[in-house]
Amino acid sequence: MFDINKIRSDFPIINEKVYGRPLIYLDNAATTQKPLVVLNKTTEFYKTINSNIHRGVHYLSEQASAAYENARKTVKDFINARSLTEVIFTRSTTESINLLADSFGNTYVREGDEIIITEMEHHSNIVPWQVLCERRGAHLKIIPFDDNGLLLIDKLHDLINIKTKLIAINHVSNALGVVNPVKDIIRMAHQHNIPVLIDGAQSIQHLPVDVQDLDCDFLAFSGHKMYAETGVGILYGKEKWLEAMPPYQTGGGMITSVSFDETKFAGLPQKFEAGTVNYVGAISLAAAIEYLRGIGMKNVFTHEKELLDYTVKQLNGMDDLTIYGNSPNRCGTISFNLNGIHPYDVGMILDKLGIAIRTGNHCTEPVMRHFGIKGTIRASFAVYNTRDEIDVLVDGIKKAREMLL
Amino acid sequence: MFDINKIRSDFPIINEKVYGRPLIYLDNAATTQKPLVVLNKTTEFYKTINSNIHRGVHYLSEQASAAYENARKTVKDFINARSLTEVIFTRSTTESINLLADSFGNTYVREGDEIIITEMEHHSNIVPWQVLCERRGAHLKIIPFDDNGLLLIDKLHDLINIKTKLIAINHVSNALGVVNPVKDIIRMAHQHNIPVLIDGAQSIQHLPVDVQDLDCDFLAFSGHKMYAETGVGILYGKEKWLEAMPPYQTGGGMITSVSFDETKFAGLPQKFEAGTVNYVGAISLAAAIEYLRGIGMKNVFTHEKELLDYTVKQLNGMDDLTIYGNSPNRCGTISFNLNGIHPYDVGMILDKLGIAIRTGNHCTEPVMRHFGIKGTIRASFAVYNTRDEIDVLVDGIKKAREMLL
Amino acid sequence: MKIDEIQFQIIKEFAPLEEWFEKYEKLIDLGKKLPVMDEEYKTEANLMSGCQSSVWITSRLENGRVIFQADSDALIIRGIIAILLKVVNNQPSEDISSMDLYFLDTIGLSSNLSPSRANGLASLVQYIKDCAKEYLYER
Amino acid sequence: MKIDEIQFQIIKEFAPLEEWFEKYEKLIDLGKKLPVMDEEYKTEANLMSGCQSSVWITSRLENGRVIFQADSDALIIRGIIAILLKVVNNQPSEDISSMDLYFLDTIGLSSNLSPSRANGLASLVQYIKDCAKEYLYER
Ligand SMILES: Cc1ncc(COP(=O)(O)O)c(C=O)c1O
Ligand SMILES: Cc1ncc(COP(=O)(O)O)c(C=O)c1O
Repeated sequence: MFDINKIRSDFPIINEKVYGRPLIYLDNAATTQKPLVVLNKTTEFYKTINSNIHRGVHYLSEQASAAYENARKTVKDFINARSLTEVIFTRSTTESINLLADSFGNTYVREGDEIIITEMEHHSNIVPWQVLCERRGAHLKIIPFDDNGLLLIDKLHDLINIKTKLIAINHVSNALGVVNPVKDIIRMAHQHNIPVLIDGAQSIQHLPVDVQDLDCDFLAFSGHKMYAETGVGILYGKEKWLEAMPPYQTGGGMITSVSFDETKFAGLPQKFEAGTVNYVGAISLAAAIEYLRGIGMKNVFTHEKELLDYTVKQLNGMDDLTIYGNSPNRCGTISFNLNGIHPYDVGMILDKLGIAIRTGNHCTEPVMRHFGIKGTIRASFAVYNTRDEIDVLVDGIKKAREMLL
Repeated sequence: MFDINKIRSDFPIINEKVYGRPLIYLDNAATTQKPLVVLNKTTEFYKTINSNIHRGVHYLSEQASAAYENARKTVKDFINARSLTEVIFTRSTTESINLLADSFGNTYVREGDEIIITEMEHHSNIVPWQVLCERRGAHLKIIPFDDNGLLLIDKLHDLINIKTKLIAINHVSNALGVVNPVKDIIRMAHQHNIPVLIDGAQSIQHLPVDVQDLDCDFLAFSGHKMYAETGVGILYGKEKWLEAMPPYQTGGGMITSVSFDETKFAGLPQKFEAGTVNYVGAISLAAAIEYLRGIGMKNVFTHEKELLDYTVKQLNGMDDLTIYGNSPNRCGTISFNLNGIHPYDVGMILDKLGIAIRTGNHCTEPVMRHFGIKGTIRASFAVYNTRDEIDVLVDGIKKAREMLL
Repeated sequence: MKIDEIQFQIIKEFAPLEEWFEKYEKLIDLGKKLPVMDEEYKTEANLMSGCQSSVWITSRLENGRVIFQADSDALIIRGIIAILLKVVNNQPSEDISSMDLYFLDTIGLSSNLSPSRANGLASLVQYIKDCAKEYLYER
Repeated sequence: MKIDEIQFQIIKEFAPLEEWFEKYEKLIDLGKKLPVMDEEYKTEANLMSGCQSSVWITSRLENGRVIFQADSDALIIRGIIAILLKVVNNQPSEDISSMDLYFLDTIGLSSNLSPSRANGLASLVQYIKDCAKEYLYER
């Protein structure tokens, strides 16, 4: 059963006040808040068994290592990876993508090759590929989207060719909330033996993501956007790819032997985890996943879908308001503008009303360019948000318009 | 005043039991425990002002950004950097060194060039340079040390030449506890205009480190080894170098504009902080620094020096025990073996006595090779350790010898 | 009027506006009245970094006094610019370069000028001071 | 004796040893008695990964039964190897490949076999099973 009151009581910050008003936190695509169980888990860990993982002979190290490896198992189960070796702990989505661009890119991408992304990627899924392409003399190809935020999949047919080495695409757009048809894209790509990276930074917290069902080759996401603490992310990769890829960062923990003449690297997953990883971050991610599982991802999805639909309905009822990306398939996020009004002005007024939304380009400048705008007002939802909060938001927008026009 | 009882009460885990015995935690070089003020700081942050930093229009984001940038200021003051732009938040020492090897290495190191490290570096300060050298066709040169763990500085004269592009050297050896004469080395290097990276992973928590006094060009260290939470580290670099170096990881937050034709990178320090950084990690690092300052780094140094001297005295009194690295200038760490006994056996027995020490090669295989051994028993100290704990350790070693001989 | 006198006057003007929305309404009003900058001056060179909203500024020296012209694409920012200019425009460069803009704190606007707001205002204030200093050296 | 009978016997042997150091003394004793492996077998190929201590193992099939020889450079690990070999040596490959080594838990040694201990024992047990399975297919 989905008990919103229970859920809201799990998040201490949700009951805070801002300028004397109840906080309405609708900036969840930037980062989510953390339930007490997550905070308690890590604090308890530090208070009782903290110790550096692996290679320790003593009890604490053994406990800490087990907790860390259990966290990997929790992630594996959550995304339904085939094996533990397919789950790499990183710092964030951004690092996961940089790892891939470096390790996969340097191995498989040669001069004249091509990498396909979409027009609606987050900068973190654009720039690493740009840098790679520049370094290797390869080319970046773009799948465009239409004004409803729908990818022009037909164009993908034209873009794919023998030189295509990878397709990197977000599952859910952080700027528009559009859910992309990644399964279709993956199927199409695999017909040409092209691997696909899914940027799951905005899907993993909103809907069930099953890497075997999607059949994606890589999946990247961040803990901090799915109720875990900051500083931990995941790169999932099919074993065959990860096996073939060279290490990214190097140092302690990812080697089997080091000498000045020759260094041998460890197997998966250690090969990609150099130095002391953020093992407490990993444990917090596992705790967040347990929390989500307790609620059930389907319930999460349904609740947030309902919120989004309600918001769309309310905003559609307003004059002089433009919603960007009217795809029927959306989740978690909605972007809009009051016509003729700068989003930052609206944001400043909503702020004073205790409403935390984000304004700006959301690290997706090409999306803004598509619509010929500088930025949008973005409201993004989490499991603890309510219709009442949407009502406050809508009233706030009306108030802002009144003041600004 | 240095009040050990007060300090011990600050660290909840210190009063835990292991196998029914009081925990004696002497594995601090691997990671330190965390004082309550640090844990409370981050928990409080999550409960009241958590929000993604920068570019936010709302109150929480403003608060969180300010806290993050204040953390940078705290680090800057702690190491006496000239400016905030010289302080880069990373994941760890390992990542800091990888960043440097990639960004500095790709810019300044060409075929035939040379990089100098020492025989006593941690793998994290060896392998990134090996990989760089292999990629660029450059060569790694090694400053050896003698059986007392003293670097043969004279050899450095011979190694330095026109092709030398960087010297990377640890301040304090994590395997031997030896304090290296980094100031002399830096002076010598600068006479030839060669920049120097100090791996401060084992010095920053034990002694005052002043980058202007040392005049080092780069300094790397990890938060988790200096009482902060996991997943945060620092790369300090002189502005002139950091300005000239290209970005390492790319993505959101480190750009000023992105288009498919051209992307412009932000200035320092953002240029090196791609994606969502571990901002709560940074805040925990600042809290840890405040804690250390409250005690005073000189007091920390004196206390730990006393502990080390006492341990040396006790161990010197034992037959059939070899201490590695009898340099007069040591701090924080001591490595030894019971002659003819495998360190792991000793570790297993100490473990059962509640004593957490580390055995193995400590990610310094070349050091082990130097002494012709597979590993050592390493005890490493923190501000909360006491003479009584050393006594328990010494009794434990005696007990282990008794059982194993 | 000298810089501090103008600050005093602004503080007095804002004092009766206790509620945030009264203040914002005043800023919006001031923003609407701020003369629009000629498009030709809205160049990359005159743009202050700030990814949330854009702020442009130009300056010139006339008889030892600095004349600023500034604009923004966001209305409330224009309002803040308007009062800033009231304070610094037509002042001697030495006064500007050494001024302490305490009125921002007093009327509760200082948080809008913090660098992390990324609205360009922090860079604007920095620009104003730097620019006054430069004119000082030039003389 | 079958694998489970031997496990039962070992559990009985360890039962009186309540204190950890009694157990460890027994392991050390067993470790000292374990025959030393010929240096020629201590090859890279026979080495189990484990950076804390080294473990070597070889095996051969004789009349459908697997004969293992194993060694370590650490004494207590040798002791654990000694009991492990007691259980699996000279057993039919099908029994080994499907065995459940529950005695390790019962006598409180299982934590020593966890992969993160990096002492090579976890790989050793894996090797023993894999190897028995291979012999099974070969037949
Ligand atoms: C001297 C030295 N350098 C580098 C490192 C690597 O630090 P981290 O694992 O936190 O990246 C360590 C940690 O053991 C160390 O002792
Ligand atoms: C779709 C998408 N990809 C990547 C990222 C980058 O995530 P992080 O900043 O956690 O690395 C984000 C975060 O905003 C995102 O929304």
